[in-house]
Amino acid sequence: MQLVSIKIGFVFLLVSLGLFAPLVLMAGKAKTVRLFAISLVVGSNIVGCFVASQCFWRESGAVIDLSRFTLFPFALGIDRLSALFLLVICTVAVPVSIFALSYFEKHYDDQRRRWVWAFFSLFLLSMVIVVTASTGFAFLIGWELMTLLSAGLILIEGDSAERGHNVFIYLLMMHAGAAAVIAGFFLFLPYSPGLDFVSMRTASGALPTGIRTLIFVLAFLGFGTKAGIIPLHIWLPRAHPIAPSPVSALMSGVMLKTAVYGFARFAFDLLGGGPWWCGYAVLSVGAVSALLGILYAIAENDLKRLLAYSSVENIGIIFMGLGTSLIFLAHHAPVWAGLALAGALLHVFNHALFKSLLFLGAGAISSATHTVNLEELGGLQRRMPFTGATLLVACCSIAGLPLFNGFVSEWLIFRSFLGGAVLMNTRAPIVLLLMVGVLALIGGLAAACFVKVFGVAFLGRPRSEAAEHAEESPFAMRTGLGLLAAACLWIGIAPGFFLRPLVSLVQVLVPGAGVPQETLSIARVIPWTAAIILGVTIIVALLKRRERVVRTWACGLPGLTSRMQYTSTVFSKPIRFVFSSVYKPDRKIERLPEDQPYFPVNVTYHSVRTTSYEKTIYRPFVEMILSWAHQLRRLQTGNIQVYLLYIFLAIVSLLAVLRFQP
Amino acid sequence: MGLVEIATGKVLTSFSVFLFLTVLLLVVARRISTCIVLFSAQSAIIAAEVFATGFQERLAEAYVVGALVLVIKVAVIPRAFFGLANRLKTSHDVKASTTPTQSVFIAAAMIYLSYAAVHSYGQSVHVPEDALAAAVALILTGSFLMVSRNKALMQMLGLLVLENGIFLAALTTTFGMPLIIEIGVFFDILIGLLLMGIFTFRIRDTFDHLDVSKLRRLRG
Amino acid sequence: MILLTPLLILLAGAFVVLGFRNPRASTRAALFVGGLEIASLAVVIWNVHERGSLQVGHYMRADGLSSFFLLNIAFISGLVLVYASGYLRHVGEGRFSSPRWFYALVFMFLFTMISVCLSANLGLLWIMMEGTTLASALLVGFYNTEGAVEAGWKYLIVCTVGIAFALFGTIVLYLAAVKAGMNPGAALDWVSLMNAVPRIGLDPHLVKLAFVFVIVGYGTKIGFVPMHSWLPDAHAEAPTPISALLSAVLLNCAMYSVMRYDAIVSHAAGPAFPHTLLLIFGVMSMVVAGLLILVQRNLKRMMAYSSVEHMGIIAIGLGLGGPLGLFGALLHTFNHSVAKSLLFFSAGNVRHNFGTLRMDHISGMSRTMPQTSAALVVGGLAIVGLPPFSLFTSEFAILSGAFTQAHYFVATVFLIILSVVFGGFAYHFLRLLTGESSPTPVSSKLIPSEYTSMGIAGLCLIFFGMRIPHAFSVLLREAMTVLQ
Amino acid sequence: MKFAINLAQALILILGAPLVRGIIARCKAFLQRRQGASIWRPYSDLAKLFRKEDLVPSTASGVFRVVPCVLFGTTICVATFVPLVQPSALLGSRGDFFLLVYLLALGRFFLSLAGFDGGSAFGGMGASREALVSSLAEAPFLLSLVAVAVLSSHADIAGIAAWTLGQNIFNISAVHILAFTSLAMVVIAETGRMPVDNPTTHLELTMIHEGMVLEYSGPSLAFIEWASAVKLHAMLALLIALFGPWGMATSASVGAISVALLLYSAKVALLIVLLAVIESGVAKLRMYLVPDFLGVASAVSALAVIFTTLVKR
Repeated sequence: MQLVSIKIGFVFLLVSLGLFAPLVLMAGKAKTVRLFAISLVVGSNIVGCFVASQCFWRESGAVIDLSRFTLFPFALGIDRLSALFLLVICTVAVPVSIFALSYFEKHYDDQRRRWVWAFFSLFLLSMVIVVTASTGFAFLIGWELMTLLSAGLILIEGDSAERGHNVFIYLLMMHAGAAAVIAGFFLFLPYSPGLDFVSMRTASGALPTGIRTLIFVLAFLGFGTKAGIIPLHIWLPRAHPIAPSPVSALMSGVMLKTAVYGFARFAFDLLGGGPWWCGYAVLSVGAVSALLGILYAIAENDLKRLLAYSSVENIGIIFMGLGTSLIFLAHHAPVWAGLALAGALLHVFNHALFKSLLFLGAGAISSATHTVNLEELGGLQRRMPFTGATLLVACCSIAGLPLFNGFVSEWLIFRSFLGGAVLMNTRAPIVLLLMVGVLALIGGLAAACFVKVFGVAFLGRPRSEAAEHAEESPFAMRTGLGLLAAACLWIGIAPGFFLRPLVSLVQVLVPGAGVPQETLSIARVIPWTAAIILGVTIIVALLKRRERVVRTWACGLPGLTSRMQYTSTVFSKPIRFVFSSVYKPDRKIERLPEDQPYFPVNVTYHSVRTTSYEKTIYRPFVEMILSWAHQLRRLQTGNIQVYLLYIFLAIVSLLAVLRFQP
Repeated sequence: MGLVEIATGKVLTSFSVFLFLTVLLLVVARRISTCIVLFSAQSAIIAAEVFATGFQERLAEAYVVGALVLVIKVAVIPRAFFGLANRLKTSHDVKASTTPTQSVFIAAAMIYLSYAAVHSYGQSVHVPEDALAAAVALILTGSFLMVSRNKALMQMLGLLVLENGIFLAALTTTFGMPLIIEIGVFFDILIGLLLMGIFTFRIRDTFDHLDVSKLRRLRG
Repeated sequence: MILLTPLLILLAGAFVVLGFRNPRASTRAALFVGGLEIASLAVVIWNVHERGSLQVGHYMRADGLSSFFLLNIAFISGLVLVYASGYLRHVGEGRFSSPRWFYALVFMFLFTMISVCLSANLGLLWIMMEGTTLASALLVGFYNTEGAVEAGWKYLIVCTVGIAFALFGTIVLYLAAVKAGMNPGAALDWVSLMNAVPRIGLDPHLVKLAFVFVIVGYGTKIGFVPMHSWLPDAHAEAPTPISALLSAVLLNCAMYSVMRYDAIVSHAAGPAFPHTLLLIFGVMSMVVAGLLILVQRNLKRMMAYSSVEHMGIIAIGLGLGGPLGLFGALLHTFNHSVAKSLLFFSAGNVRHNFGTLRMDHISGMSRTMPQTSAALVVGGLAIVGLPPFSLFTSEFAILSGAFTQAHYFVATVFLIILSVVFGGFAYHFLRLLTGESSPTPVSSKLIPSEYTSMGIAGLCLIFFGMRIPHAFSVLLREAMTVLQ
Repeated sequence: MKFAINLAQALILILGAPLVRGIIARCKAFLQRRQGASIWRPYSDLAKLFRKEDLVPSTASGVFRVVPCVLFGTTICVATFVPLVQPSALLGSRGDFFLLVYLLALGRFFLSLAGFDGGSAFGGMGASREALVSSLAEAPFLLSLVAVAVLSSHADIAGIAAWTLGQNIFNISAVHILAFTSLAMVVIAETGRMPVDNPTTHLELTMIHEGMVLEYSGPSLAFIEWASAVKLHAMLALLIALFGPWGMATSASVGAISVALLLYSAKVALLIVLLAVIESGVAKLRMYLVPDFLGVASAVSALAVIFTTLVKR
């Protein structure tokens, strides 16, 4: 009975996202029709939430097999892992679409709005397909569609030349990654009868080591490209900022997670752990991505680019967790492997929540002030208090502070690092224990980064006219933001509710992982901490009574202006100074007028990062390929006699081969 | 034994020598008209060979084929070529990109090559070796003419020589293919030449020269 | 007799169309003839499906494989005729270059191609292949511009020379057959060859020799690297409908003849040799064409090179053999022709509106010609093999074949080149679609003929990407049984 | 009983904090040949501030108002994690020291925001410097804790304290020394003492903590000051619990407790003197030398961790 209901709900989700909503949108021009379609999208996602939580909390999967209709086996199924990621998608999709309701109304004319909603719904569908696919064919279709539809959504926003170029880089990287993924799938073929996950899982035992390693590496590279690990991340800060905010929320919050899903599916479910060194590789790549990601993020002034880079950081943290889990797996310590995996997967969910919240917040800011450049914001907290409050929650969560969800997952990962101590007399403990320091550094930098974000954007004095006259965002937007913020707080304060099913998922993925006590201990202590802090805070707040509003103290001078505040650039200056080897900044200071340097009227300061992966890695590679192409081009001399010569040479050489062939 | 038998015998033993002669002359020839004459001579030799074979093997359709060769390749095509050359009013120089001496050496090399090639396959196919060699030599020469002569007309001629070679090969290895096919092939060649004629006019009209090595607008 | 009807209709049609001096009238006549044509082809296909194979005399024969290619011809020629009916509205009256001549030549062209698929005799096959060159040469040079004439001449000469080698190959095979003791009459009839091969062993050495000449000869027509030189010129300079016909039908017909020979040779001398050759040519074509796509400046030239690349893909499918490889190859011939004709149609509109095909002179199309850009996007996505379009499935099949047989090198090259090609197309198309719109086009709206043909092609692409209709897959199976 | 003691020691930690401050000030005064204020001075300061009214800058938003409360709350919560007279604490579980470190971070996060909310130049400056120091200080902080944790194979502060209690005071390993050094350096940075920050100056070139709280006054300022005092005290207590817990009460008997209490105050006094000496002895570092200071701390703590893995093997 329950199974049936789940199946029905799942079908409803697929059909309404894939068929009804787009058709209705394309069909009717009227506002009511559009609203109906949108409510269909929201409703189906709510249904999806129920389906996913059913399958996540109490193991009960649903399978939809369409192989009769398709050329190659195409089946969708929900097991616990899929359920988690389906939950991620639907949970984020609901508030995002509610937010988008008023965002798209505001930003697009009628026709474009219809298109954007249609693509939006299809984009959601493609992601659902990816995480529920149970055959390679289905997975790859969803995978490619996901890329294409997101690119389409970016291009609906506008079609300037440099936007086109960014989309090009996005698509190219994605396609290269997809090629790696495809190879990863197909390498199973000689050993498994088909590309459905069941037979792949059974075949994985028979794989020779070389192939096994190859598959693992390909999966890591392919999914890593999608996830945006450094140095495969170059598309990410280009593509995410230029998408419309709800879409970038989905891309950063959810789409990246599908890559994590793919990697988890391959590394843990299908392969059941890779060679001994793979864990270290994943861990170190993750650490590098996280550290560099957050450092680049701090240096950014464009809010959405900053958020994109912080996505790189969080993906790095997730991969650190996965890598740790793989290390423990390789050393046969399943309990700790389970803990690390739980941390990584929980961080997937948390990052989905607060990153989409942040991007939606950026959207709210941009629709209130028409800019996301931190240098032009400020003082928004008094003008849009609710948005500010939700964003404050998001900033605390992403900085990994206690009482917010980010902390719980980072704590689990910390804890699993500490667990490395059980692997004495291997090479693991030093690496893992020192990783505690690395993760701590990352956490500290993240905190600094988001102090900057919230402090500069929302506090102090407005730095521009637009920020001066900003107004609180409309109801729909506030609803979306509020829901996400509530979710962040909930997991942050009462993680136990979510941790239990997660633990049982981990037990599926990592055979022999008992219930790690740590997960329960954190679940026990966090609520108490919360109680104490909130209690004290409230008491104190009640104690403080009288207050008088005065001008900010200006050293006795006549009044401060917004120009005198610390800007985003200056805030990050000390950190940029300390880590200047990462940025290799190219600083420029111009004093105007030129002739009297000691009494400048106007001083401008530029500092640009000169380290660029495009220049150092990608450009030379592309140049090489293009130069080959040009060489070949020269062979196509317009001279017909040369062409004839080619034919004769082909004949002669083949004859020679034939003659001297054994 | 009658005179005819002797003649056929002579033809069958000696025609390949004549063919090699034509080949050598073709590659050194400076004027298009010479080449045309040589071509028709070559075709005549082949026709004779066809008749001889037909007589020897008592093949009725061989005579038909021979007649076709005689009519089309010895008479019609050369005449058409002369007509074309006059209508186009181009210089009679073949515009060779190799000097006569080089050409002779290359041709000699190719004759040797053809013998080598035939020798390798010859024993598997039980046919008069020099005949097959001559055929291959014709193919190679045709290719050489097409590659090294810049005049459109010469390319057509080279194509014909090449085709002659293929025809000869077919003839010597298997006594010609089924008649219909042979006829179809001839038909194709005629149409092809016709079209090439049309194109030479178009080239002349659009570029006012016939030097195909200068047709290099489309490249890359 | 059923077999002859399409041919007769075409011959008659050619002369009838020549009769109409008035462009509009000739167009209508042409459409009518085309309709009849397609109908008769459908009858043929149906009968083949019913009886397994049809034979007329010694020289005409149709079986599963030919009917599969006939279907291809029928579909594409229909699209092309519809598109051309609108496309030729600006062509004036000139010697050999007027609508009526256009249609007459197109019909002759179709005549030759159909008879390629219908001929039971390898000699006749050769004659008809040469005929395709002759019939299409004037069409390639249709515009009579410098480029057209040059392209036409190169097309004519290069293809004739190549085909000549194919003739030599045919003769060698004939020789081998005769030597093995078949009677000369049947020695070129490839059905009797196929049947005879197991009984009388052909000399494998000669057979291989024959295959070398044949694959180079017909490979010239297919556009295998390095014999592909004529292809970009011809495709770029010919009128758009002809480019579509060339790349969507002609190449397939040439591929068809190679398939026939491949089957025979595999029977006679084992599949190893011909399949290796096919793989080599396939990989070479893919690599060279894939790289050249990156540096093209002319839209249609780029598409021509992509045709070369796709022929390479099909060749790889054939070379891999096996159910998956063959299936993928055959399916890919069809999918590729649909996608490529759609692309060429949109290229034709681009040329109409901007008067040029230089991609660096065009930008911001998405705003000025939305429908055409939509078609370009669909065709482009399809041609680079992305879902949900049909080429994804066929390439998926070929790749699975490659991996199942553990041809890792081929598979790797395949994947890499697909990425390179994707990069090329994405780069060029995004440059075309985005950015400042270039000077206002003549007419941005599509006329009915255009959007019918393009719409049908696009829908077909998507539909075949979703699922393959039963009838079609039946035909496919029959074609495969012929080859195995 | 146990619970009561835990509660008691938390209260001691909180209420005794200003006294610690007073004593430090007094010692410094002594070392600088000044006759300083009474050691009870901080209490009277707090009382005075509580009686005043809050002055809130015009640009300030709600954040500015809630920050003192949150800061105080988190600091109190931190205090409940630290064992004082017996090896157990009010709150605490496996891996609680991660929680402790991040609770401090939480308070700091809000304080930095408050610095921005004033809308003056100083607040931002303080926040930015605080961001630098804290982000660099977290790594050595956790690493040194991890070192002792691994050494004692306990993952909670109380457990570590209990284990250390069981060891002989004379065979403490090199790990202890390294970890202690780095943790002490971190404590100095965390609590904004010399040579990282000068708590007594308001010179804009040097101030970090004071820059952020510049706009505060009245009760808010009182809570902030108190919170920072508690933080300092908790840090000292943490040092003691981890590295010198000997003398803690293992049984809940009155005698043991009182002994433990005395010993504890002695240890605190020792640390205070040490701190005072350092503060009067060294000059404040230049802003951009602070990273090096913390770099040294990180290196030392990393060494400690590496040694641990060797020792345990």
